[in-house]
Amino acid sequence: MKKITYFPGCSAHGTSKEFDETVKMVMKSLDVQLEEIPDWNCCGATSAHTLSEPLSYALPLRNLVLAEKLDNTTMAIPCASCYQRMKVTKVHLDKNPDLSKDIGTTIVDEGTYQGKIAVKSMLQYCYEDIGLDAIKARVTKSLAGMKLACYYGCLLTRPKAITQFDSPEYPMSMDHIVEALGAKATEFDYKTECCGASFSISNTEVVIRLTGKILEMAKESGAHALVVACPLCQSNLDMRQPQIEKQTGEKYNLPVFYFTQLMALAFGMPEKELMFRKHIVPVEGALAQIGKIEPEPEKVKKPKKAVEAESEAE
Amino acid sequence: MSVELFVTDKAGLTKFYEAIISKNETYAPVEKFGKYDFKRVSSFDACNPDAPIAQTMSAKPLFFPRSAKIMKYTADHSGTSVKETDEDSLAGKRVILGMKHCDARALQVLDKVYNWDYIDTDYQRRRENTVIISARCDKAETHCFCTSLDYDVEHSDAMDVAIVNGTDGKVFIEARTEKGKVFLKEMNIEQRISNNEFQVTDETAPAAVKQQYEAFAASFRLKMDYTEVNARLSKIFDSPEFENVSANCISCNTCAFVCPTCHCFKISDEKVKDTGVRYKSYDSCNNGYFTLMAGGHNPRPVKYRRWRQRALHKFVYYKERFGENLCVGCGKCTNSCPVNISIFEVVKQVSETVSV
Amino acid sequence: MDYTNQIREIASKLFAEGKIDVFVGYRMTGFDENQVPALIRDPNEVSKLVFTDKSVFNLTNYLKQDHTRNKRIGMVVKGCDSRALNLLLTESQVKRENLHIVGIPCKGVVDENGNKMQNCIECIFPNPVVFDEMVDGTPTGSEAPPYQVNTDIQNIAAMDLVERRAYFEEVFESCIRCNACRHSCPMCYCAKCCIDQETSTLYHGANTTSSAFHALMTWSLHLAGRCVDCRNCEKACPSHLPLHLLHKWNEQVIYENFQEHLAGVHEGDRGAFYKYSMKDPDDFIM
Amino acid sequence: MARVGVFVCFCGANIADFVDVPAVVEEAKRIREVKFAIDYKYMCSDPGQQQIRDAIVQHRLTSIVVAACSPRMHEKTFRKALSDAGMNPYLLEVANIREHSSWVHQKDKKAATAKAADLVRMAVAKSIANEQLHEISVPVTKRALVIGGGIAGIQAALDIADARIPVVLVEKSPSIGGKMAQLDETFPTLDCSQCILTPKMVDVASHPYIELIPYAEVLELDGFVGNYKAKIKKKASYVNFKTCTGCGACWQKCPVKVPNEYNMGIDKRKAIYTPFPQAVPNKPVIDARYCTMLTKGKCGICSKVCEKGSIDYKMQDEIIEREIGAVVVATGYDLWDPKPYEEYGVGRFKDIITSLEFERMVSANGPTNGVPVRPSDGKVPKNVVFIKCIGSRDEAKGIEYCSKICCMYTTKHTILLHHKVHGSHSYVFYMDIRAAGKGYEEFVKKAQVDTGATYLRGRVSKIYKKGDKLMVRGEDAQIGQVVEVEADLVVLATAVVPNKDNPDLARLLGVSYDKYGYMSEAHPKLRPVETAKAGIFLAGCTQAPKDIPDTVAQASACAAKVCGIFAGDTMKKDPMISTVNKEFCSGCQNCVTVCPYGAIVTEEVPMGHGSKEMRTVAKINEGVCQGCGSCVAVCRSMAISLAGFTDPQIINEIVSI
Amino acid sequence: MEAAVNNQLVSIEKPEIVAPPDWEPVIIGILCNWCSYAGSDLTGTSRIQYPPNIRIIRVPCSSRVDPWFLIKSLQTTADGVLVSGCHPGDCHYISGNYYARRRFLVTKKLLNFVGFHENRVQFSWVSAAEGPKFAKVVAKVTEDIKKLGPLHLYKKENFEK
Repeated sequence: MKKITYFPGCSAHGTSKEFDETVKMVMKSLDVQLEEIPDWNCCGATSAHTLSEPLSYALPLRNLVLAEKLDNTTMAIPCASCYQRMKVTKVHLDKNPDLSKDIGTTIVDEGTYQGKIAVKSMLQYCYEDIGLDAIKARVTKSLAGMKLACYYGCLLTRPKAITQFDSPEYPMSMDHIVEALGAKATEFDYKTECCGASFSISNTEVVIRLTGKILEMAKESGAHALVVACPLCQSNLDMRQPQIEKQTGEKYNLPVFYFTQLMALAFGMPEKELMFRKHIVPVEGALAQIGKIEPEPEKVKKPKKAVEAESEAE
Repeated sequence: MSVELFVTDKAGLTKFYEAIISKNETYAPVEKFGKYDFKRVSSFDACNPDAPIAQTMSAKPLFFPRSAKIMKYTADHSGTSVKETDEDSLAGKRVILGMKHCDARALQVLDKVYNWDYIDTDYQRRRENTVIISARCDKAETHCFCTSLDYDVEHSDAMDVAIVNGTDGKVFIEARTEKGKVFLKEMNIEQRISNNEFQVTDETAPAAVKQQYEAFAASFRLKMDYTEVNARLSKIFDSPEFENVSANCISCNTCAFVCPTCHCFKISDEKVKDTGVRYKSYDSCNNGYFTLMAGGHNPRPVKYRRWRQRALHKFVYYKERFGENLCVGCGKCTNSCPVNISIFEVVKQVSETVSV
Repeated sequence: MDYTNQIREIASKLFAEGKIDVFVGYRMTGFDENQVPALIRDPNEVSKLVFTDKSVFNLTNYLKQDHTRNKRIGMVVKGCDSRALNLLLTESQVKRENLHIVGIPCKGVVDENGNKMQNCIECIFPNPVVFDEMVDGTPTGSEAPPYQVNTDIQNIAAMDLVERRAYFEEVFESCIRCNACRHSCPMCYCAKCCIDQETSTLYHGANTTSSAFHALMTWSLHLAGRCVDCRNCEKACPSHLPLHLLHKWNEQVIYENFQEHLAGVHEGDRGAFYKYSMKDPDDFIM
Repeated sequence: MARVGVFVCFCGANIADFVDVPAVVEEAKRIREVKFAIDYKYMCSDPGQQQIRDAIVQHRLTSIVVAACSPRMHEKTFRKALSDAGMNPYLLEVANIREHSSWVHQKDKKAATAKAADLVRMAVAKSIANEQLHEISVPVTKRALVIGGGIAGIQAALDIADARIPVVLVEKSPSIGGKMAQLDETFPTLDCSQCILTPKMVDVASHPYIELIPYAEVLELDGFVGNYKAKIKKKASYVNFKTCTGCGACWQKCPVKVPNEYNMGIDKRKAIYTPFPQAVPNKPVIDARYCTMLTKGKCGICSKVCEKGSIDYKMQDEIIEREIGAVVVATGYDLWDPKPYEEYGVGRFKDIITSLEFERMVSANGPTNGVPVRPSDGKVPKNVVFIKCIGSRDEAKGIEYCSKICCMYTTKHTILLHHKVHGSHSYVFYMDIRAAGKGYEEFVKKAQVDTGATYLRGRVSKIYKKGDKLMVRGEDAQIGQVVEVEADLVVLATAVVPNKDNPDLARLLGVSYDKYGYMSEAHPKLRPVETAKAGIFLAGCTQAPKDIPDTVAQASACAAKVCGIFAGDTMKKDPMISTVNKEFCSGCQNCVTVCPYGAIVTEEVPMGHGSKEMRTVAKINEGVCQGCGSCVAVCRSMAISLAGFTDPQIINEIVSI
Repeated sequence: MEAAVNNQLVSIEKPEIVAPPDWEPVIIGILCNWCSYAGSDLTGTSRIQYPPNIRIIRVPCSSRVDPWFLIKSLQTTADGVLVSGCHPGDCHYISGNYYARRRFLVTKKLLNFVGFHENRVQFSWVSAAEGPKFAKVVAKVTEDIKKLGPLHLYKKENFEK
């Protein structure tokens, strides 16, 4: 059994409880033990780095120091914001080792930062460390029939220099994962567009406009549902959906799943444990698509006339 | 020559040495990398006056340093000026412990050349201010042949105080020169006698000492009549044998650098920026560019000629000029030679090619 | 290890066949148990030749001497000696056609106390790497042990900076600048050593510690990647200085960093400073 | 006894503001060998030089130290001053107290002054060991090598050949012509590119002084200016050019189709092909990667249809050597691959193309007969969005520099679109319009009016697909709003990058190149066509992005430089080269191994004076030696010294601080 | 190891050597003409400031640098030496810096072995375009050498203080 360090972050205990729960279920079934950092603290998102740079490093630094004490090589973080703060701090410290001393003085001394732990988002961990094959092997109930628009948001793959994972503009890791689960990922150009994020409360208007566009493009791509890996994305897309529908007059009816929920589903775990009841947009319509497979349009075979060397040419 | 002779034992001798070291600027053989060299010592534990000849460097550098500053100078925009060198660190009153007879004798040989046409005052001052206490040889080592050479080991006054190991753990201490007598007095010899550390000797003592010397003389493997050798060598300048005996030589200089009597030197300047120092440093006739002249002429371009120079200088030219061989039979060169060339054998081999 | 008879036979044969002008081997000193190099020119003197574990001196040193230059030479070489020979051949100091090399499958030679020499214990080339004939027909098939780090080096490297500095200060202070090390080294064959060139800025006439430092450092750098660890220098040093430390250290640095270079192992392979690789370490450079 | 003159320059305020110049002069006067020291406002000015000339004569000076700017700046100037005063110019040393002191220690005048004094002391010490050196004459081979047969190479070759100097023109592809042959029309005059280029191509082929070697690469270049030796690999074409008439039967019948590079892969060519109809030489070659006869041993049709029997499947690469005196490098450019622009969907959306693809489409002899079409469905586009600065001026994704030609060719493209597709409309997203050049601004202005193209100042942030249209979203910075344009086709003005083979070629030639891969000129302003390696010159985009007029101008400049080298039978060479002291040389030949130019050979000398025995020593070929000093440092005997940088000179510097 | 004892700078290799109160290290910089010297000129033209302890010597190529230049420098005037050349692959003389690199490594290690801090001799690759880098390198070397204290490397007579 593998063991990794787990940093749930604050939302996992509240708005994204279902993410937290399903992560734990999925990991257990994939033979990965999650070891939660004892006495972890706030990652600093989203206000620390706009107010005090040292503080924005100090908060994640304490978590990193505590995480390293657990002696695992990897830390996986479900929340995209938490992940971003940890990774920013880690990259920054690895580049300027002296800084950890300076910052260290501003926090309670928990030890020194070694820089030996890898910081990954849960998505990255599933994609890189567990791997598609292992996921595919675990699937007992294929999601075939479901068309899903994978939405990554702004923090999971950007900026590239920090995340060092997947394409910053057109990532495909989550798409590959849902396809491993049997579903079809739609061609979705808005997968990294801004959802309005933390303006959700301070300037709802912005969120409604941006999120509305995302929903519109997802619908256009033919998706039955959206898949996300970030609590804030989920809440913006799901919670605001009725409000947006009211404003635009369009009916999207796109439930917003955490990718781990779908994994758990495909792994054959009982639906009621997946906390679908927490969703604002009802999931039943989307889940009903499972099993409805459209026949593939038959390929028209060209008669072979000349020797084609095209494939070699590229 | 008056002689004062005392007797003591090992413990008494050690105490005596300790007293000398504590009261005087003392030099004695100090071990480093398995080889003994004469160094300034501050405690008896640090040195070994009885170090074997084969593993001991000559004390010659204490009188003729390997590199001596002879001049300092400054040459700047205002002109050139010569400055005194630093104070001679070897010029003070001092004592040398554990010098072997041969090594001490070598200084007497060197005195001749240093007091010849040019008087080397530095050398003289060093000689005058030095008390030499020699450690006695009990047995000849492999390459020793001092008894074959023209000096009386038993009665030599090359050392100021001689230490002779007698039988039954007895150690004889003999002042051989006036300087030695004064030194012993300075070292409170009277009090040592009253302390029973030293005893005044009876009339049997000189005989006991003589017996020791006889046993020593009998222990020599190498023996040769050097008066005869001198005569033979003087006729042998063109002998082809030199080429044979020198064949093995790799011209490494070691023999000259360790020799207690070699005294060839070269002058070199080291100047940086405006100031310079002139050094007088050892040179060696084995060296391919020994006495190489400024115009490029090398009087001894090949090895056998250099070897011939070495042998003849030691046993012919010096003898002719100063009446003594420039060799004391210490065997240091043979011991140090990387290809085990023995000067004794070489001279023997060459001289045997002619008759007297 | 006693190859006396075989060597005498080979030397006689070579003289009889007219293949050589001089045979370089070992003979007894005549006055003790040690041996000296023997340059035999007269076939009747072949019986003087011996070879035992006291045949220590690296004879290739004689190839730079006047009376062997441009002569046809038969020579006895051990493993380490043959590496020096290889390098001398590569650096055009001797013509291969003038040489008849008699190889010794060496089992190690001893010091004056009869103990096997340290470099022989660590030797990884007991068999000559270049030879015309072996005294025992063919080289012994025993695999050479792998390269290992010299224990003396490890001890010195483990010291801290101040200790090391103090240790080597004693080395440089004890040096009497007689240059025996250089003259006994087969790889030092320059027409006139740079340190003795009065016209050169390297010239240090004085026998001071600073000159000793300068000379020994320059010397060891000139031998870096060329030293074959025969220890002629150390045996020649009248001050018994641990000269092998400098060479072994350089050898180790070069071995570890420059594609396991060891001097003179292959014919035509020059010293480490006369070639390079793109893979050479670059991390020590800013 | 040396008599050194020291001349300290104020360099206006450049030195004097941060270094106490009179104090430096006083320091210099304290040096024993310094017999004359003075300061002056501008030493490099004529009155300044006159002071040096006068002092040399008046004070019988034996060497000169000028403390001023970097020797890389004015060493030559001052050497000339020495020469003029009848002194050997190599007795000069320059103490660099501007770049190395006054400019870098501006906050500490005391330290800067002390350092300047030290630098002067070092230069004085070095100059004392300076020797009189004399320029070396080397014979030259009067033949030039031009690498690359684009417009730059063609122009350079023609200009040199017209001066009756033989030229070897090596072109990598089967035909000369380069990128210019792919263009439809050229800005700002809208001349037909083919019409102005092809006559020149034909001239090259028929010029008596030009040896055209197409389908070939330079493998090695040994030697030095005036005396290079080039190894050229003639790639196997499998067609005997001597007998081939260029009838075209072979490629018409060839059954293997592969993407056509000339048309940017939009259509297909055959495995045996001439790159384009006007190719020079107009002889086909077989592309060995695709020819089934060569890969699988099956087919052989071309051989059957060739009446002359010119097809030779067994042909091998051939390596030829040419002795040459000078080289012009004209390797041209490549276009930057816009793949990193993932937010545009490059690679996912077929209807995003590059400018050169667009150029080929609108070209009359192009794959679509001069009409632009959408690659996805073959429809003619109405709304076309042109996005400039793709890769250019983009530190994050591309390169930092401006590619210089994109503004102009995009303007040209809007005109071409306007001409070819009625009712079409161009949208141009731009950062700036850089139209510096004769007639350029006018061209842009006129095009904007004539085509009615919409110019939007701002970057495109995203392209996404909506139906079969591409939605281009960008900022219109002038109205400060995000705009979205519905496009049928998007054309990316991708950046100009150096030929990808440039670094390899530069290493092979021994010239330096910058971080992008452009070869470096010797001086950005004053020696823009020379490289640091004598006798090698740069033309066109090998050095930096350029348009056609600039390229042609630089090519002609190269030709002038080459002709300059060949003006006499011999050439003067810097005397700062190595020499061997035979007395000390032990003949180990390690120097021979390390010399990068093969400038060291061996010779036999007597063992000693009058000796019959011989020994081998090293000998420097002074024509070949470039003076790097590698041999000096590896010479354990210290038998080699490098004039100008001898051991005494360097050690004097070290010990005089 | 801290070189300062009682606020006095001492030699890191030989703690009994104490620096005078106003001690400033002397650093010799040996730069190749084509890259590093040009780079140092660029530092000047760009007016980038760096510590004034370095004294620059121009050589055609880093391969001209014989290891004993370094030894000689340290034995006479310098407390530290910086040698700088073209980046690998960029040598004006094709391969000079590759040979130099080997010698530098061995020299550095050898000096360290006989008891001198490895920072006494340092090496850098500075191209003609890397003016800022040159300033950084000099600043670093100066700082390093200052930490090491004065050098006592068997100085020749005239340089013994």
